[in-house]
Amino acid sequence: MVITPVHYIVAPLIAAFAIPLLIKIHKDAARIVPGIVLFYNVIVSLFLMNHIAEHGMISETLAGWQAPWGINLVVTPFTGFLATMVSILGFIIWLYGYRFKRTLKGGEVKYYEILQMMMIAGSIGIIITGDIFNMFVFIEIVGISAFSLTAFYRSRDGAEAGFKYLLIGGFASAFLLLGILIIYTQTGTLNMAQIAERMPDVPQQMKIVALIFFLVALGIEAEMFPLNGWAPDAYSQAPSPTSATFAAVVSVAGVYALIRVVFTMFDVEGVNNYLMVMGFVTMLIAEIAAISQKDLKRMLAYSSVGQVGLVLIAFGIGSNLAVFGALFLMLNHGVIKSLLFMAGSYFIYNTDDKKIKSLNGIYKKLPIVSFFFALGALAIIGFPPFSGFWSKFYILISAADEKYVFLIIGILLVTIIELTYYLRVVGRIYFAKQEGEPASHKPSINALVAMSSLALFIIVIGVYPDLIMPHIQSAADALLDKSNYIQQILSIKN
Amino acid sequence: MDNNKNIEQVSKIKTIGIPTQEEIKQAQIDFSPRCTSAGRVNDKETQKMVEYIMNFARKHSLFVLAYGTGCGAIEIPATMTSRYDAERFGMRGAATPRQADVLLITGYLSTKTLKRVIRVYEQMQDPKYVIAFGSCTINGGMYFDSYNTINALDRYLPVDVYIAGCMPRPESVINGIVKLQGLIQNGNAGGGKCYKDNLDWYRENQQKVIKNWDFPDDYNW
Amino acid sequence: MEIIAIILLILLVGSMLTFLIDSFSSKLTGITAFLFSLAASVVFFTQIPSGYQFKFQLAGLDLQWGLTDYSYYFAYIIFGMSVLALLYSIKYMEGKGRLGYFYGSFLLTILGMFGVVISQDFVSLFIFWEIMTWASFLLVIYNAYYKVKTKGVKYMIFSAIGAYAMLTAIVFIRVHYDTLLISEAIAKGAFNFEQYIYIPIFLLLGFSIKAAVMPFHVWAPSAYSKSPMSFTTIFSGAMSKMGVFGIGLVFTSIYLGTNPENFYWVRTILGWLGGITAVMGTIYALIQTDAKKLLAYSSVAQLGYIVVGLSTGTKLGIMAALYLTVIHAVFKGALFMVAGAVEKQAGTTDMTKISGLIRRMPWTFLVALVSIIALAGMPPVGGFVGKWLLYEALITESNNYILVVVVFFSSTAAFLYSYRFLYGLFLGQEEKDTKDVKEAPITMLIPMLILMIIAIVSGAVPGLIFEPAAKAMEAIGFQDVTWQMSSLTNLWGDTTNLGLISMLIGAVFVIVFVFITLKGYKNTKDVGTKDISTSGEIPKEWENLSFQQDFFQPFQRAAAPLYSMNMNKIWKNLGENLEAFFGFFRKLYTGNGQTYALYVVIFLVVLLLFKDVIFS
Amino acid sequence: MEGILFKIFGAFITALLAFTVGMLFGGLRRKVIARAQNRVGPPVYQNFLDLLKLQSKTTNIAHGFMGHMAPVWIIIAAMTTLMFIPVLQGDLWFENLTMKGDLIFLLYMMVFGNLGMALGAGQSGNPNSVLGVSRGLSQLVGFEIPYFLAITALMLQFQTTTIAEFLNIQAETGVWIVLQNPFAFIAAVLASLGMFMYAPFNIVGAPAELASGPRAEFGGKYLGTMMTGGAVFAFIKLVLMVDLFLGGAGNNNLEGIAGTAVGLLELLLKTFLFYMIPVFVAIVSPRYRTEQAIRFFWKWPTFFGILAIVWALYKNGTFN
Amino acid sequence: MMEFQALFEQYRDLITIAVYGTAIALIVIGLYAVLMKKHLVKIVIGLSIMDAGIHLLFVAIGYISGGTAPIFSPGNENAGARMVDPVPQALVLTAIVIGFAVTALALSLVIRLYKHHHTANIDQLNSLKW
Repeated sequence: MVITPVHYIVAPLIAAFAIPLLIKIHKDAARIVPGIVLFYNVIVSLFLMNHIAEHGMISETLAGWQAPWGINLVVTPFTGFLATMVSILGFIIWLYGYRFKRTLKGGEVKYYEILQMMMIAGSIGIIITGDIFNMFVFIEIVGISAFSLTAFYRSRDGAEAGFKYLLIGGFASAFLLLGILIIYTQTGTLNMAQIAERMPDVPQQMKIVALIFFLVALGIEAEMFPLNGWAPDAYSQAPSPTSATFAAVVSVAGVYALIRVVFTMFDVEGVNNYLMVMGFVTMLIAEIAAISQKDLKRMLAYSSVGQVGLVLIAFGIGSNLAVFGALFLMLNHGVIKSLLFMAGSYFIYNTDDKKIKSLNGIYKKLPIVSFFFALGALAIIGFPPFSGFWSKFYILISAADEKYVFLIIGILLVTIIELTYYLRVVGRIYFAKQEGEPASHKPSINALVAMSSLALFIIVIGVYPDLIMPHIQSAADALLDKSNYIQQILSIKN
Repeated sequence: MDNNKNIEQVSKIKTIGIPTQEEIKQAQIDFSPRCTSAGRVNDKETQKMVEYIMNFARKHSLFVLAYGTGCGAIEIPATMTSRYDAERFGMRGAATPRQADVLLITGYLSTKTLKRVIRVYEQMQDPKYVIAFGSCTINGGMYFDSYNTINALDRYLPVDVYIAGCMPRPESVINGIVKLQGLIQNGNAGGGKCYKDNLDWYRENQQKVIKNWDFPDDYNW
Repeated sequence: MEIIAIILLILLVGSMLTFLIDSFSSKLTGITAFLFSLAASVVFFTQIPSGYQFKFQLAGLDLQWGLTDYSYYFAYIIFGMSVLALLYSIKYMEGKGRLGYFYGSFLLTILGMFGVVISQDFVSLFIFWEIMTWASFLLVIYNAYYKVKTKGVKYMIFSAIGAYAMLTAIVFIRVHYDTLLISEAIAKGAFNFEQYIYIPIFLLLGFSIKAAVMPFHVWAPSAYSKSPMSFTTIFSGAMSKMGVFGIGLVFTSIYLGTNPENFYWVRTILGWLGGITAVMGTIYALIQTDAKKLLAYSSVAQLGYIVVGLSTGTKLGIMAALYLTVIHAVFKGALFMVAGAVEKQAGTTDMTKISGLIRRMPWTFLVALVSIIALAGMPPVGGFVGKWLLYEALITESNNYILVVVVFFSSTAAFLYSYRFLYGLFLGQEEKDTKDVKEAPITMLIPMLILMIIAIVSGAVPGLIFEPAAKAMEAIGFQDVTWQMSSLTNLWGDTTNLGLISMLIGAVFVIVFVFITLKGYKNTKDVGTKDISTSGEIPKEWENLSFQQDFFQPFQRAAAPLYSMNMNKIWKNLGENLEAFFGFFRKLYTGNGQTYALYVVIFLVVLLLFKDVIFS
Repeated sequence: MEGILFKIFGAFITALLAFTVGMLFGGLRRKVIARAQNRVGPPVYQNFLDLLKLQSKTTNIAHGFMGHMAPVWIIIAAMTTLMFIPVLQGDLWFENLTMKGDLIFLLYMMVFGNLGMALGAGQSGNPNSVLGVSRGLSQLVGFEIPYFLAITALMLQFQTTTIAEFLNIQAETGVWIVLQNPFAFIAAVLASLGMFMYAPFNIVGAPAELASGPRAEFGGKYLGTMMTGGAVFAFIKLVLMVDLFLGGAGNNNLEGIAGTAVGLLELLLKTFLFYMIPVFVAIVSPRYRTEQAIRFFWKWPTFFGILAIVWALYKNGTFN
Repeated sequence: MMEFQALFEQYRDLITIAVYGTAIALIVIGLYAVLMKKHLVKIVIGLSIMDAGIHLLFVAIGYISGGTAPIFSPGNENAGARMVDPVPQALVLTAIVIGFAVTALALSLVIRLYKHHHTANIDQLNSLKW
């Protein structure tokens, strides 16, 4: 095995330290090197996916310590799938932002790039690590990058959003640490597989208290209501590629962490219902908050929160099909919301205003971007024949399998709310009376490539979902097959 | 106050009021009977059978359009209703000129009204007849010296039957209608034809008194 | 390659191509779209045998496409109307912007509609249904919607409610009956209103919304009237019929006679909803002053009749519904085209602004006249056949005696707006501004005239439509559907001989027309509309004495209680209250970081306090 | 071939009969009204004279094509309707196309003429005409409801929609439908008051207010033809009512001409008697406003119509 | 050293309680500061105090009475049984580093906020809401 999971983490770290040096050699190094690293991550992902398809899952231990004691990185079909998705989306977002960053005001490109790269690398770390404390570390890496990026514009609102994010993020880390503390005292280990193995022996009360700390801490990362106060502010104030990253990468990592803890480590009854209810509340509140937003990115942010709520609902249902739907939705949401943020950022760029009001008739200035936005809007609502439809469809079917009639109706009613505000925006873009001067900022070629690749994904998967479905299915299987996971990790000798 | 001036004024009024001999002569020329022979539709002698029947139907089915000017309008209800019952002659009220055969001018006509009357008459369809009520339509009657009332209807529209009186009672009206029926049967009630034939003359007279002339150019039916 | 896929591909390629061609030459777009739809129609009419189907797998689901006689019937309407509408569109849309967008969406809509009728499983049905919906949404908001917020989105929201109701039903069919094939679901009794009653109800809800049934009809008038007219012909003529298609499909199990008594209440409710829709549509149509809006409300009413026909569940009733489906597409298509022609030539369809176009656009008027006669359900034009079938179905075969009176009331009141339309646009005094209006161009006239001829012929020889309709009925479960080429027979054996009626009317027409024309021909004058007997007054050139405002005020006063029930207002209030309610919840996000932190802590405490309740 | 010739001849004869009777009844009405007002009144044949006069007008005005067509519509409607109504039951000449069309068709065909005339009135551009049309159509919605209810009740009670069948039923049972379903009769009579458009429902053509409404711009041959159509229509309405409720005519055992003659006499008697209902109502009535008229029709006649349906269902055995 | 050991043994329970109590008190104080204080700097301080409390708790849990430092040195290979659990200490070290970074970032943000708003009252920093 030439490429191991550790490359995911090592490459960005090396690059992060190397960039300040390389920048002396070439001034564009800060922009190019992260691209190379992210692309390397994509290669690693694809290689690893290929590898596990042949040889089964990989558990790589660091520093020579065996699995329960040392830190290990695990690539199962599930984590591999998410890591692949995150790395590919991260690369596309980098591609999109390649030229974008020239126009950053008040920030310095090299810091931006390093932070962005660290955020993506940290997310991948969250996904592939098999150690609970290591996960905490990666969460903090992502967190610190994210706080900084939120406040990157050094503007009035940016700093405010960053501070809020930081405040809530501080709580998250504190509670996560407390949770880890309790678990550690009870099981005496930090390896997730081993914790899971020893979990039956833990007293019920301690288990639940620990679980609650985890749920709150990771719920903050996963943008669960009422812990998501930071999310709309952070999404809307961060630079647009970062917003896309939040939606496509960070929230995926957050949800992953929550799911990994809930599904693998604990075996508490009722947590499924908890996820379902909180997911639904999250979705509902987020969507009804989104409907009257006046700020485009803030609207998209609430929409992201809503989608995460739907993901949580699906995980809460917990059946194989539901998990399948949830993973599919995470993928779709990552792709589509990235596309929406990318397109939206060009709108904002051209209007110098984040208000939805000022999008009137903008399609004449930016026909292609508008098209992408409309496509994204239709896809995220779940219109066939776009990819968003299939994930929603499978989630609904899985809910129906469990006879959750009202849940289905609730989801669909919330979708109608979602549809309303998205179509209002699309309507404005295409059909409102246009004001103002002609386009000043046409989308650059790399941005177009990034966006069209995402759009292509939406359409192709929408028309022919079989391309991706086997991978998601095996990912879902891997997630649900807990005993296999434990066994494999504890028995793998490196 | 100067007596002379007063007398002068009075005499001036007089000269306006009472027509001089010359004026009367001129009026007689204007009154020239345009429609006695030229207006004939068909003589009784030359009538064919079809025409006879048609005239019979026409005379017994007179749809009247009562142009209620002046005091004569009040006589029409009496004529039509139970006491005098003109319906037994086949008379019947018509609401619009399109359906009407007979135009009843029931009294004096101001120049403003004349315009409407002409319009209404022209919208009626041939054969059409005009019955003029009372002295006012013959010679102006008590309005003979009014500045805005026409004196002789005959100058502006072809009148088939005049009914004298001020106002004529329903008996006279019925008498006039019977007269008209006779004229129709004999083929002598040719007002419409006369009007068409002498349109220029009528137009000239009409345009003399009607100031804001805005009729369509052609007499198109 | 499968022939259905080829047709879909033609439409898809056409859609993209027109979209692209627009950037080179906007004039070619219309012709391209027309040619592509023609090609698809030709392939469809010549290549596809009835009963054709093919199966494939997608996303782990067994899908099946094909054509039964039933779907074939609707496909006729779709392709026939599409070709005519696109031909009409070439000139109608000339000079407007964004033609590529318009025609691209147009072809996509056709694709969606065709997809709906060929789908033999629920997933493809839903997919095509949604394609149809959003493609048509793009067209509804085409006409530079400055009020997207209220109008176009209203259509979309209602469509979405319908679509999601359908989706719910589909999901449950999958779960309870473990199938996604429509025929299998029917065979397993999924629509039986017995065990899982919400399945057929949700499906009916979905389809009824597309068919604009009360109380979900409020999207229809504005959507119909605000779209470009060439699209509205399809919208009201073919697309709203997809709802009818679906309702028929759901009712198949009734028609199969598995247990008709059980469905009595469903049919009664639906029938009454249809009847009330017809009444509401009609009474609102007759107070409109915009011709397009009038026609839009009229469409709502006509769809109400169709739903009534479907709900009877008897042979004549279904025949009535299917016949009305076609004939409504024909005459309403023609009428929308007329409205479009007037809009194009005279600039507006506001009846208070134009009048007396008959001398300017005689051919258009002729089409309008015949279509209006059909709309009013007068013999000898096709509309009468539909009305006859409907009444006879209700009286002789169904037990809805009061419903028939409701329907009759609606169709009698339809005379009012029928007249209003003709009078408002074509009759009355000539407006000074419309003196220079020209007759519509030939490519717009041809489709209109074709539709007019269909309307006339179908009045005399309705068997031409009965034949496929009877086949379609057999496909959804009726047996031994009888029909005659040119006469109508009800259950009690009473006949109405349409051929004879048409001949008689024709003969009398010729005789009286010749008589009245030749009699006194020389003395007959044709005069203008200013030459009227208005108490001796002469209307001025600038005066328009046409009576256009509050046209049916006496009726309005008499039927005031009916007008007080305004569904639109109810929905609007609901929407506004909901938004206000949402606004309240939105306030949870106070913007204060400390509050958010407090939320976190409170949430934690709550979880800890109720941990035994939540996590057992 | 011979059959067709007979049919054509029969149609001609029927039309002539309808025209004559209709015109005469019109004259009679005028006479009756005159007598009621203590007048002499016009002669009974007055309407013929009026018609002749109108047809002999030497100039005629049409306002465009629809104006020209308006009388044609009316005659079409009148003749077509007439052909499908059994004037004399089972008579060779007066039966016409009775079995080829049913009541629903007749209901629609009877409105056809009004709509055609309304179009002609519309094209004239006269506001009074259109105002009349507006009122007329509104009123139409009023009286059609009870009328349709009554007819529906009959259809339900006797399980047929053909008029000839109604005649047969009455002949077989020997009881007129007026006795078998009196409520339907009441509803139909009240509705027919509106159909005849005599007072109190004559606001449509109110002469002083609307200048005779829809007819305002018609004169000469057009008005004459319209009068003809109106006369035939009056006859049609009467015959329809007589056929439906009063047992029709021609149901005798006499053969040949004698049978026809007796039948015709019976028909004339019955229709005249029925005709007197609206006429007498008209004599003593003032005039309703349109909305009053509509509300009237939607109240009592509709109530009786619904009662008729309930009665029909009761008789029909639906409630058993 | 030995004296200290003995002293510790003597007041062992008391000290344990004191340590745990201190840790929890620190957490509560931190929470109070974060939730109730309006000044940004005080909030950041509160966050740090809370972190410190958690770290203290962590270390306290890892401590074994009479344990030695968790170092394997030559000649002391069997010390594993009497060693203090090394893992919490390692974790706390990491966490302290992270907390340091967060605090630094927070303070820089506070400075930025103060520049823009001319106030450090968190109640006035709510231009992003709803």
